[in-house]
Amino acid sequence: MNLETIKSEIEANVPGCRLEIVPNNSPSGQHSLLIDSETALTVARFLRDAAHLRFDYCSNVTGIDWPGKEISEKVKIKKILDGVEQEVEEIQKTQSAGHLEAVYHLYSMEKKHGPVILRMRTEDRADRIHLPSLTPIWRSAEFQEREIFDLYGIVFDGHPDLRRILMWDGFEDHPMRRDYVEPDDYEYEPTPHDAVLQKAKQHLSETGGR
Amino acid sequence: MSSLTSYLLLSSLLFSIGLAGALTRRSAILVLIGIELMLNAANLNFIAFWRYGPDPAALTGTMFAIFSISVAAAEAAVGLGIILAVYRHSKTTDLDQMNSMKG
Amino acid sequence: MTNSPYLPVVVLLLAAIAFTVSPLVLAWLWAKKFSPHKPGPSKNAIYECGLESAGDAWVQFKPGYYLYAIVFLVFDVEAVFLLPFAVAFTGLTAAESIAMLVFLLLLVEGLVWAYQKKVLVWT
Amino acid sequence: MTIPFLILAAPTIAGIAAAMYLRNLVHCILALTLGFAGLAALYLQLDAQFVGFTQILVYVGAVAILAVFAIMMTRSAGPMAQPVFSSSWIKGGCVAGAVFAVLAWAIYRSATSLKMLPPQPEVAVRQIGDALMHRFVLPLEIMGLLLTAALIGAVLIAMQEKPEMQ
Amino acid sequence: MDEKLKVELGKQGIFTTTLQELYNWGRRNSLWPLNFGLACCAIEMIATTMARYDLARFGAEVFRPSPRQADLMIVAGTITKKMAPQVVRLYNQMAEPKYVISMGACAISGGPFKQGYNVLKGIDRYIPVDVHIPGCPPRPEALIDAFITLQKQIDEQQLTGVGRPRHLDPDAPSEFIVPQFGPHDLEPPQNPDVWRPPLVNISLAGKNESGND
Amino acid sequence: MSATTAATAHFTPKPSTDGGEGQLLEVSMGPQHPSTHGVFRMDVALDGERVVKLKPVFGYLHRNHEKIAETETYLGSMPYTDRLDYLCSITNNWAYALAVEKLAGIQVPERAEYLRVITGELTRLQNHTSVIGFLLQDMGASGTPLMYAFREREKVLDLFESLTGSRMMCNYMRFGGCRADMPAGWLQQAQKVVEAFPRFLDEFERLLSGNEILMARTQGVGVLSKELAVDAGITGPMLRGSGVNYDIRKVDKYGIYERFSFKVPLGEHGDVYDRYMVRLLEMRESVKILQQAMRDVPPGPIMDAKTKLRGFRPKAGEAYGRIESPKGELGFYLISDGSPNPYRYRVRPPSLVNLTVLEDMCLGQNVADIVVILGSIDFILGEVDR
Amino acid sequence: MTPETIDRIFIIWKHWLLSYAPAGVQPLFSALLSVVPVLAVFPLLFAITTVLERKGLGRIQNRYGPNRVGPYGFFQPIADGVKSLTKEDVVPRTADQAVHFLAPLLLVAAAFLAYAVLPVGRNMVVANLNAGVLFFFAVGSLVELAVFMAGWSSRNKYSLLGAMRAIAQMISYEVPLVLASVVVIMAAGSLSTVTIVNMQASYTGIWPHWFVFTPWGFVGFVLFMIAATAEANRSPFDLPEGESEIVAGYYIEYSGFKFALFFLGEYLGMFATSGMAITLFLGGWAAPFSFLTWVPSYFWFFAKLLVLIAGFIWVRGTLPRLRMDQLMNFAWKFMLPMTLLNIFVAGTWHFMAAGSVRWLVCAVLIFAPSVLLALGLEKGKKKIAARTYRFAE
Amino acid sequence: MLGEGIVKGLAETARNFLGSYVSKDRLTTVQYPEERLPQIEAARNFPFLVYDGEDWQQGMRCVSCLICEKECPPKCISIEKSKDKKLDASGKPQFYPTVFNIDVSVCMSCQICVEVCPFDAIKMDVDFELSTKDRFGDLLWNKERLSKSNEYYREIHPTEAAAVDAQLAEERAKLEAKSKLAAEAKAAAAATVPAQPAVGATAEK
Repeated sequence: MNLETIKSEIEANVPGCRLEIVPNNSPSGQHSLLIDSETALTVARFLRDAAHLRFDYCSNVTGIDWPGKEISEKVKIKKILDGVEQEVEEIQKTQSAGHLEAVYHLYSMEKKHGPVILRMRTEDRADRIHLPSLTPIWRSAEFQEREIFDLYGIVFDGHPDLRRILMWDGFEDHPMRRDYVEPDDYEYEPTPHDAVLQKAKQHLSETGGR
Repeated sequence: MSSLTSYLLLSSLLFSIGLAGALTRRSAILVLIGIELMLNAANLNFIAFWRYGPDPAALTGTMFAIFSISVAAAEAAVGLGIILAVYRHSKTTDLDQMNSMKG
Repeated sequence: MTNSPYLPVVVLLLAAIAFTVSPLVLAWLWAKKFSPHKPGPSKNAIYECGLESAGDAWVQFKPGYYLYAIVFLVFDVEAVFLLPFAVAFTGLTAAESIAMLVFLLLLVEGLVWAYQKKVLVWT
Repeated sequence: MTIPFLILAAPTIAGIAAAMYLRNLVHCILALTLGFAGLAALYLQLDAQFVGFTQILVYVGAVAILAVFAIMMTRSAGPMAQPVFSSSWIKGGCVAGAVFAVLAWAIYRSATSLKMLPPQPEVAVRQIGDALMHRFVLPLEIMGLLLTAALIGAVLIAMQEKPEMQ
Repeated sequence: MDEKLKVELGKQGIFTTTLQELYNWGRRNSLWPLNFGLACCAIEMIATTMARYDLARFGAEVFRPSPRQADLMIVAGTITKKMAPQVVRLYNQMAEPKYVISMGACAISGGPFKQGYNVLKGIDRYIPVDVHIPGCPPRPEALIDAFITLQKQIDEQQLTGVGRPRHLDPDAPSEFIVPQFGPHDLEPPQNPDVWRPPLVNISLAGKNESGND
Repeated sequence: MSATTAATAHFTPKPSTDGGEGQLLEVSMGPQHPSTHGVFRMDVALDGERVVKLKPVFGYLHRNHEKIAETETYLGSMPYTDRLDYLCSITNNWAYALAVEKLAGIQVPERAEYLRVITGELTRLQNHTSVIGFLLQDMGASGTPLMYAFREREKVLDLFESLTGSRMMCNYMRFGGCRADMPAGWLQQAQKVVEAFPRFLDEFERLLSGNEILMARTQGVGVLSKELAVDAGITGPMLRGSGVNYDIRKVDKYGIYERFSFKVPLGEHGDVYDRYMVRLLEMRESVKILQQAMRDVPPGPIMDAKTKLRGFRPKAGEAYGRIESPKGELGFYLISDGSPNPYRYRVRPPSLVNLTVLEDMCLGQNVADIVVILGSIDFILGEVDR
Repeated sequence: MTPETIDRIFIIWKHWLLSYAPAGVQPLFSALLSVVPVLAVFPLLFAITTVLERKGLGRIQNRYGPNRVGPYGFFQPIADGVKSLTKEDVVPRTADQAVHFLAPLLLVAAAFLAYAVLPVGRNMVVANLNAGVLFFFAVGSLVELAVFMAGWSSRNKYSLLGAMRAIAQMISYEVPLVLASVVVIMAAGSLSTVTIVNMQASYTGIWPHWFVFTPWGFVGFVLFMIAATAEANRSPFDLPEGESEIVAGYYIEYSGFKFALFFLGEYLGMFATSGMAITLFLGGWAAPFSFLTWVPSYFWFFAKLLVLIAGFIWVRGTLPRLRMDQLMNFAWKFMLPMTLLNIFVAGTWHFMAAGSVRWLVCAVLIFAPSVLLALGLEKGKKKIAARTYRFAE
Repeated sequence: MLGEGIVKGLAETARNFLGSYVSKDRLTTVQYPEERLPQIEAARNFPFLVYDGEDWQQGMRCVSCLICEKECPPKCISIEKSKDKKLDASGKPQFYPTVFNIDVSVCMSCQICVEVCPFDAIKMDVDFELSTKDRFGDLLWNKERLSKSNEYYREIHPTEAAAVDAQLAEERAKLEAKSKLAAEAKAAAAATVPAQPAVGATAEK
């Protein structure tokens, strides 16, 4: 089952969808399909229901945090230099907003093939972190999407029961995000080194040795 | 005071307590229990009269008491059943409230 | 009344109560002398699998339980009649026994009715 | 009045009075069982062994349980917020008091005419059984009918009208 | 029981001494654990009660599910912050005398998971622990060893006097703060009455020198 | 088609909660409860003894496995996988090793593959016996089946200990092979255990399978339909108990499973009894696989010589590797950014996904059935909450 | 000493002791002398049984069981007792304190009362009541109340569920329990336990005349024992304390010695019903063979009791627990009809001439419907049966 | 027939009950403090440091390379490297740990430190009777507590230890050969290497 053909089939059947193949350079060769959130449900339903695809089993659903980073790019800009328009290479630094990603691994129990990997991306990490829930298509995503909501903070629209699943209800952070800062519950460390040492030092400096 | 008299007095006391309960309690269940108590008072009378009566060997009092107990048990079953049925409609076992609901 | 056949029963009852109360008294004395009671808000709260108990346990139960109690009561009463009959049975004729059979069958009829109405279904 | 009588009568009356006047219905039932047990003991004292045990079996073992079930099923287990007695409790109390007065007066008046304790009768359960199967055979059958009717009736009333499901 | 203890007991009078011996003997031989497992160690705890190791030999197979009837809480596994209030509450609800065996690395210190944001770094932050048994998970024999250690501890306890155990002291607490769920962490993050982090001067040396030599 | 209609379509309709009669008794079963297998919790509402609401509550054993793994090296995460599903550490190792091997394109030597199959199937044996023991324990059989199950489990654990050094946390596999080769005499010992195993299964079946009480307690209880099972992503014996033929050992043919002849038992009714029986039958199949593997195990190295465990840095990319663990599909999803630590490390836990249908199976059942259904799901909290 | 003297030794002692009492208090003293052994022996038996049960279960489960406390672990119950006695008594704040306190007392007292009519040996009974069997059942019904009190007063959800289950279960099995014993009363013509045992204490050749050796007696015995198991809350009918669902059932909130009292009460109840089964069906204190009559009668009673207890332990070690609805179904749809039928069979037996025809007719009368009923129970709504499985590939 | 399965089950438990009196298979209990299971050779619990010879400080194999500290997944090892060098058992100057702590209350017995140690200096111990009341005092093991002799290692893991010894001997032989070569190459200065203590002798045991 070639991802290219699947992509073109989806494009033929789901009008208006924007798909993109995200290549995977590792030896596993598991490339994935980036879908847009507007047509995600339709695409997913097509993948599940199309008679020769029948991806009826959604195995793994997970979130990934891609924090914003400084991207340095060499850009060629036209500049008027010495009165002459020239192309000059300049290093331009931009702060990307970063995004959160939800990944779905699909298999077919009926046809016994797979996986097809779907990805959805939020637009940034703070405000527009909504994604459509695929739980209406695959029930197996129910708890896993809740977990992503809990740990990453992606809000899945259309999820039947979106609550925190692993942390308690009053918890406010999303601990699996890469910029999560743990609460300072200093533990006497008989063997402090590396990161633990840093933490202990920080605690001691903040609390004045307590 | 003879023994019989004391039993009769006890039974009349029981009867009155039962009656008072049946008349004054708000809870329908306890009203029913009050009635049961009155029946029990009667049973005590049966037994006492049988025991002190002229012919204890005839067993009439005992038999009466047994039948009476059985009837009372049946009555309790039906009575409590009725209370349950009423409760299902009016959601209360409070007689005052039942009355006020009736209008 | 000292020769009453119930005297041993009464003595047994009293002794049994004494038997049960005495260790409790002993335990109370022990607690008084050595190991003090230490009640506390969380210790003396209702146990519910480690969580704080929410809501009252004294709620209204299903009437379904009551139906069993009715059937039980009726058969309990039946036993009351059955026992004297059983005692007298050796002296009875077959015809007289039929009377009890009829009595039993009447109750069995009630039971069968209850089966058919599916009253005796525990949910 | 003998001492044993008083020993038995006191808890009986206490139990039954408590049953009528306690606030918590479950406590009422428990007090009631004490009263019933006391009554049973009184029966025993009156040489009615079978009736006494029957009293325990039926009243303590069955009726009290039935009442407890009824309480559990009508959510009146906890202590109630409303007053215990109905609005017409004064009337009821007066009536009960009057009844007791009349009865006591009547008993007291007629007391003298009664004999003292006759010799102890020989009541084996066997005699009860014989009586039941001979003299009282008709009441027995009627009893059977009554019990069956009570069973069916009580079940019908207590059973919720099941909507014909499925 | 060693000689010193015997002498000391002698001072308390023979009655108290025998009573104390009886008391300790009874408690020691009838330790009913709370039916309570948290994680991996719970499986080894179960294995300990099974045929091969048979904790029942010590009279301890009566795993009571209700804390009221249990004497011993075997904290077998990782205590997460989400679970900690429940553990403390269960401990509180146990009737005195009560003992705690902290089984395995996670229960002692958070173990391999101590870096986690949801893992409590040792149950002794909230409740007093009688025996620690390291291991990940400790073998069933190790748990039995911990059990015997606890029995020895109980044996040495005095009925009266200053050295008496906590549950016999009218002033010692019998229940401890149940932590609440906060927005970022448990509140309080530890119970200062039970446990304070020992202070180390790490800011200077960089590493702790509890060394050797 | 709107999302909401689809959503309601495949969620089972919930029974109304007002009940009409009787008040609901809101009980919290767990986190400390004799039969929630650890610190699982269910918020249950009971109408009499019938369950009208059941909400599973997770997270009481959320140990941040994934977060920790993102700070560990690839090798350092291996012992942590032991503690996921702590009944079957070896299959966890296997799944993780498989994922890393996919990520980095590592070949596994022949002998190591055989060792993996042998230890993996032994793990399946001990998991299934324990699970059935626990199920019976939940059913109230005063410990006897559990004791017998653990009696056998101990034999397998002895094998594990003499092979890997630890009873439970084996930490046995490495990407590129296995950590330790069989010590002398191990294979014979293992063969003895495996040969004796069917006798134990027979004993177990005599004790239980025909037992009327067990049948009455389990047949028709907790029925899981084929459609729902597939939809909810159920895997493992639970799925096959519902009659869906999906065994990753057959589908993916990972490792060397295609060399062995074994069958996949399938249930028909999808109830607790089917799940129980499927596990029993699966054990018999595992014994067959073991016998074949032990017969054929070749000599040779057990580690891929090219793989460097320390300082292992796979190329940037991602991989998802999955195996048929005793509980179902256990998958690891790894993203590498070229550093020594995985950028994203994700466990696809069969236990968590299998619990999706708990509510559907339990609603309307008796409260006593909940624990039986729960026991038949076979979940381990370490894996559910990670 | 002749065997007769050994058999009567307790009675001789009692009379000897009685002779020292002043005449006025002799009845009271006599009653005390017969009560004290009951209060001494049966709690002791309870202690022994707990050890035996734990050790027996251990053996069933391939292990030793308690074996360290005292010789062979036999001091285990003493340690448990000392522990319970010194354990703190926790009563929940919201519980109904008075009822919470009274429940275990009532339970144990009621359990003890039942021993009043059990003849543990020849002429060894506390009170030979005319309506002894009825007394036994009447007192037994008090237990239900005690259990309810315990469960309700704790105000715990699990305990309340347990209490409701316990009452439902006990009332459902009380009817079969009483009706199963009716057959014996029909044959013996008396409600007095002493008379019933005396009737069985004769022999044909070496074989005793126990009621269990008749079709109705055997069926009655089996039914009685099943009902007794349920009354005593023993596995597989231990739903009121069904650990796996409702944690510890109705005594969940009890600690310290009150909890121990519940255990005591339960075991005493088990002994009492077993003792009643022995009295009714197994010849009470009568020796199993005529040539063994020289063995003291009380020995036989306790020997039979221990055999029955061993049976309880064995069953507990084997069977899983039933579900509540199955339990109730079993009571009302199998036990009750069977006991009623058994009464009918016993009547038929009485009116038929002795001989093999009578055996055949009665056996058929009782066994055929039992099979039918069992089948009906098995089928029920859904078919319960062994299954075959298909395999893929 | 109803009850058939139950009877079968009862028979099974009865067989086990009776069997427990005759067969070890049906009475599997090992009465732990007195009886013990045979020590399994590969068993592991917590790490220890191997030293050669008699003196643990002198013979410590650890050269404080810090690899195990870095690789330890739960980060329970803490090492401080010495500033100076000390002669090791083979008389070679090496760095040594001034502090070597293992917090066994954190250790997960994963054996990775053993695997990554290039000097065979850290091995897994089998001792498990470590229960204690003192969390910090008894469960934080320092260098002294951790040091165990090579003899002990041979005792608990004979096969493994033999392999290690052989490998070490081979390495040493190579080294010796090399140094000999170097020494010879250095020509006639003729300072013979002092005889190696202990190790070689004990290896023959």
